[in-house]
Amino acid sequence: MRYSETELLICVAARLMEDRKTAFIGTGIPMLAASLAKKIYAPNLVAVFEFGGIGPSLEKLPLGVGDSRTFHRAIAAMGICDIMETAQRGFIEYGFLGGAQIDMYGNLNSTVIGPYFPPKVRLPGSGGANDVGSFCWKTIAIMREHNKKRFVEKIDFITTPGYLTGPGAREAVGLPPNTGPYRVVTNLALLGYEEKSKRMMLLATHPGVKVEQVIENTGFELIIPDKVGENEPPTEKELKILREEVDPDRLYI
Amino acid sequence: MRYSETELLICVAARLMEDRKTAFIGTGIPMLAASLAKKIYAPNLVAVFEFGGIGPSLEKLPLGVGDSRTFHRAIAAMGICDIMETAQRGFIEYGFLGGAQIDMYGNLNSTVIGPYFPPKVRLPGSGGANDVGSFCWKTIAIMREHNKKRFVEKIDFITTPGYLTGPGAREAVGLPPNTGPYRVVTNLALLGYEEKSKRMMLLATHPGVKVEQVIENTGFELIIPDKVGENEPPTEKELKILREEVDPDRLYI
Amino acid sequence: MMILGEGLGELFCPPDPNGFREWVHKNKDLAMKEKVMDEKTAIATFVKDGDYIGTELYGTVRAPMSLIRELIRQGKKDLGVAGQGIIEIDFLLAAGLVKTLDITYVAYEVYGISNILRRAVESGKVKTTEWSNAAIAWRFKAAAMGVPFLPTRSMLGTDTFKRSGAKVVECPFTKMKVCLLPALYLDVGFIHCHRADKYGNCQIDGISGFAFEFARACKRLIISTEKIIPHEEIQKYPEKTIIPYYLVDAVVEAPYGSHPGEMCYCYWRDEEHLKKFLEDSKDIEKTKAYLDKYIYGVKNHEEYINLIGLERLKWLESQIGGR
Amino acid sequence: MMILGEGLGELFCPPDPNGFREWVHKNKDLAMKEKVMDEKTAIATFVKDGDYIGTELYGTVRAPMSLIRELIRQGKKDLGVAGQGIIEIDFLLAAGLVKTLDITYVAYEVYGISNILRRAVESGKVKTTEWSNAAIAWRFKAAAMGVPFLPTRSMLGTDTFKRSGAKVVECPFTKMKVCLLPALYLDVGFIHCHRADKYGNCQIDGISGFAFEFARACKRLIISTEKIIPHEEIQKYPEKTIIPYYLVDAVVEAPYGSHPGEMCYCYWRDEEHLKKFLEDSKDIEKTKAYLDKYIYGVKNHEEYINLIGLERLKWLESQIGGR
Repeated sequence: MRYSETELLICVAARLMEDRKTAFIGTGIPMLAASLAKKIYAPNLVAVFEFGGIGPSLEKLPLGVGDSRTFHRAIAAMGICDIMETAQRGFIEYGFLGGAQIDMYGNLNSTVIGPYFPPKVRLPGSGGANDVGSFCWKTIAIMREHNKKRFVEKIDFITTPGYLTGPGAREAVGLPPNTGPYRVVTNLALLGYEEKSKRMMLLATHPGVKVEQVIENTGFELIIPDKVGENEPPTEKELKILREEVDPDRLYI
Repeated sequence: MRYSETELLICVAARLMEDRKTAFIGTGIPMLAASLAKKIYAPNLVAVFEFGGIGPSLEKLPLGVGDSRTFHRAIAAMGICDIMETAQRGFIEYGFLGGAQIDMYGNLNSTVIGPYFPPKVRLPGSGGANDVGSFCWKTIAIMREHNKKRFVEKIDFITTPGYLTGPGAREAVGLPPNTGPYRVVTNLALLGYEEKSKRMMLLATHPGVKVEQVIENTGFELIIPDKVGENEPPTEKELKILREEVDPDRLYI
Repeated sequence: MMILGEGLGELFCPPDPNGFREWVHKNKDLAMKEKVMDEKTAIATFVKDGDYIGTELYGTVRAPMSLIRELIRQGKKDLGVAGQGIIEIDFLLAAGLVKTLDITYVAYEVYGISNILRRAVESGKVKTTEWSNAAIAWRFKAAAMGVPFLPTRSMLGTDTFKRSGAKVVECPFTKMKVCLLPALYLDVGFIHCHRADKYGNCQIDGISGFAFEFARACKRLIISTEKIIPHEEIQKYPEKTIIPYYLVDAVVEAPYGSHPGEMCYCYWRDEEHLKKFLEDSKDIEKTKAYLDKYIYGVKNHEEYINLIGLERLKWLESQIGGR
Repeated sequence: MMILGEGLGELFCPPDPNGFREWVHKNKDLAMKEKVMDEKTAIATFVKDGDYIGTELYGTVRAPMSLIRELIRQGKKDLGVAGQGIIEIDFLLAAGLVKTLDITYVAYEVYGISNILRRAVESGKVKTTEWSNAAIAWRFKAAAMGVPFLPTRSMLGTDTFKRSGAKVVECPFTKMKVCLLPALYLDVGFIHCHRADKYGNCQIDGISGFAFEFARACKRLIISTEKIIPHEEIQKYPEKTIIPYYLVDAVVEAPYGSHPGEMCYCYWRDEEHLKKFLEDSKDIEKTKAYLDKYIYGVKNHEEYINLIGLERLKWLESQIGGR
C-alpha cells in the first residue's frame, strides 16, 4: 500500500506514545500522531493542550491548540496557566516540539534566521515551545525536512532548550532535573540521544533510507550505534484510520 | 425607643459605609452593619467576603465568611486567592477589623495575650485580618469593649498592621501607600486618626457618654480635638430593620 | 535582591519543587482508572503517622468532616496541619493527633475562640507558626504553580511576619519590598466536593475557597463527594471540572459529608449540633464524651449519618438557600 | 538572592503595582452601573495613541475581532502590543499601528508563518522582546495578583530568555535558580465573551485561555459579547462569573464578534475566509485590499456581518461541535 513521507512520519510518531500517560500536544503532526495513537495504540492517552484542553475525545482533528476540538468531551477545560503549571509541577510526561533548526543537543530554533534584530527571517517565536521543552519529562521533536539546513552545528537562536551545551547543562541553569529531549522523528529516520553525552543518535531509518543518507543530511556529527533499526512502514490499519478517521479532510496528509 | 450598646454600635458602623463602593466584610458586627447599610444607606454597596463571595444580596445574615449566604444571588462566587488579589490590586475601599487589643496607631492583636509561645491566652490568629489591614484603602476597627485592657499603650502582638510606629512606617516596610486605619467604632464612641501624627483621635461620643469617660477608658493618650461630635442614637427605622430584617433570629443583637 | 528580613517561625514543611516533581513522576499514576473506595481504605492506604496534612474549605463550610472523623478513628498521629479551620482542626487537636500547626485562624467566628486550641497551644503541646489567611492560600498556590515561592505584600511590618517562615526581599524590577512565601506541599489533602466521577474528576458549586490551589499542592489527595456522577456528565461540561482525575488518589462517596457544616445548595449547617459541641469543648471530659459518641462510637460515616438521623438531615436540606 | 542573569530585551511596559493601585483608586468607578455602548464609542472613549494594549484569547479562537477592526478604523497608532496572536495582530501590523511587540507567537499554526509579521519585523519597523507563551500569561497573572513579578522555571538557559526582560535569581528558600517575570499591566485590554450583563459581569464557556488573569491586568477593559443577558442570570450562577463588573469599562454587544475565528458551542472558524486572507497577506497590495474591503470599507460590525452574510454565518453555526 503506497504512503506519503508525512503519513510515515505520523505513524512513527504515533507508535512512540505510551498508553495511560499525559502528552502536551502542539499544532500539526503531533495532533495527528496523538489522534492516531489514541485510536490504535494508546486509547487512554491524555492529550493536553496549551490553552486549557485536557483529555478531549479527539474525534475531530483540532486546527489550533485552543480550538473547541481540544476540549470537546474533555476531562477538563482550564486555562493556559493551569496547563503550564501542571507541566511545571511535573505532571506531563511527553511534549511535542518542532522548529526550523535543531542541533546535536536537541536545542530548537523557531524565532529568527540570521541576527536577532532585524532578522533575515522572522519566525513565529516560542509560543509554548520553550515551556514544553523546559517542563515535560520527555520531549519529541518532529522535523519534516531532514537536511543540513535544518540539522546544523549551531542554530541561530535557542528558542527552546534541548540539552543546551551537553550533560548537566539543563540542571546548571535551573531547569527541572531528569527532563529533556527524548526522540526526533524526521522524514528519514527516528533518532534519540546517547545516555552519557546527551548527543543525538540514530535509532532507526525509514524503509528504503540508508544510514549514509541520514549522515549526509545531518549538519553535525551524528552518533551511529552498532545496531541501527529500521522502522516498519505504515500498516494498512494505520493508513486506513489515518486517512478515514484522523484526517478525512486531508488537511495535513 | 430603647436600644442596646450593640445595636448602637452597628448603626454607627452602618452609617460609615459609602454607597457604590466595595467593602471587605468579616464575621459578626461588620456583617450586620453592611446588611443594615445595604438596606438603608448604601443599596449598591458591594460586600466582598474572604472565601469568594462578591456582592451577595445579604437578604439573610451570613454566619461565616464562607457560608452560602455570602454568595447567594451574588455577582460572583470566586475563591480566596481572587478576593485577596483583588484587594492587593487596590480594588477594595473599606475593610473591617476587630481584635483583643488596639494601640494608638490602630495596630491590632488577635493572636496571643502574653508571650508568643507558650502564650497566656491563645487567640484565633490573623485569618484574613492582616491581609485586610495591609491591602484595603481604609480600615474600620470594631471594638465592642472600650476599656484600658483593650485600648493599650503596647499590644502584646501586632497581628494586623495599623500605622505601625507612625507616619511613613507602613510605606517604609513595603505596604501599599495611602492605605491604613480610618475609623474605630466602640461601645463608647466613634474615633479616627489625626492626619499628621496618624494617632487615634476622638471624633464623636455616643449618646450619654462623656469625653472624660472615653479618655479614662483608653490606655494611651488620645487626641481630643476642639470639637467633639455626638453620635445620633439609632433611629426607629434603623432599629426596625435591624431587628426585623437584618437579625430576626437575634444571633448578635 | 538580598534578604532584608526573615520570619523566626519554623518551616514545618520546607518547599522542594524538584522533590515534588520526582515524587509525582515516581508515584502518581496518570492513568484514568477507577478510584472509588470506602473511607476506611482511603485513609488506611494513603495516610501515615507523621504526615503533613490539610483540609479544604473550613469547618462549617464544605469541609471533609467524614474523612476527618475516619482519620481520628484510625488514630493517625504526630500530624503536621496547615491552616484555616474550625471544628475539623478542633477535632484533631482534641484527639491529640497534632504535633505542629501552620496556623492562620482557628476559632468559631461569631461564637468566639476555640477552647481546644487554647488548651493545646497554651500547654505548649502543639507548636505553631503564624500566617495570614491569604498567605496560607498563596503558599498552596506557589506549590500548585510548581515554583518555590510567591511574592506578596501582606504580613509586612507585623509580628505575624516575625512568627512566620516568610522572608522580605527587594524586588529587582521595582526596588519595592515584597514578602516571599515558601510553597507549601502537603503529604495528604482532603477535599469534600459536590460531584465527582469514579476517576476523581470533581465539580464544586458556589465559591471555590482554595480548592483549586490546594488540590494541586498535595502529593496524595483524597476526595469525598456528596454524589458520584457518570463520566459523561464531566465530559459534557468540561469547564466545570476544578480537580482533574490525575490529582486524585481516592474517591469516597459521602452524602452529608460536611455535617455539622453546610454544603451550599444541598444542606445548611447544623447550628444546634455546632453550639452543643462548642459548649462541650469548654470541658475536657465533655469534649472526650463528644468524640466518643460521634467519632469513636461509630464504625463509619454511614453509622454517623444514622446517629444524626435522616429526619434531622432532611430538615437541614430544607434550610439551605437555592439559586 | 542576587541577580544571576538579566535578559537584554527592552521592557516596553515596566511593572508598577503601586502606580496601578493609585490609578485604579482614582479612575476606576466601583459602582455597578450600565456600561453598554457601541464599539465606536468604546474605542474612542478608552483607547488613545501610544497605548499598550492586548487581546484575549487568540486570532482564530474567541478573539475580540470586531473591536480590533474598529480600533483599526479609528487608526489608534504607536501601539504597544502584548502577546500571542494570529490574524488580530496581523491586522494591526498590516495597518501600521504597532510600534512595539512583546511577542511569544505570531503565525497561523497549521498554515505556517505570518508574512505580515515578517515584513514588519524584518524591515526593523516593529521592535520586539521575546517571551514564552506561559511567560506572557504569567506576566498577566503577576499583574492580576498585584505583585511586581512571579517566579518561573521557564526560559532558563535559552536565547528566548536573553531577548526577554526577565531576570534570573537564586531562590532564598531552596537555592535553586528561578526566572523572575515582571508583571505586565495593560492600558487597554479587549476580551470577547459568550455572555455578559449590562454592568459587565461576564461568562465564558469552554477553556478560559488567559481571560481570568488578563482581565485583572488591565487598566481599561473593553468587553464584546455574543449576547447581553439579564443580571438575574448572573446572580443565579455566581460561580460562572469569570470577570466581575468592576474590572469592566465598556460592554459591546457583538454577535459573531470572533469571526473569522470560532466561538465554542456557537460557531466554527471560517476556514475559507482565513485561507483567503493568508493568501492575500503574502502580497502588500492584496493585504491592503483585504483591509479596505473588510475593515475600512464597513462602518461598523453590523455592516461587517452583512458583508460576510448571515447565510454563511448560519452555516458556520451548523459546523461547531456541541456539548
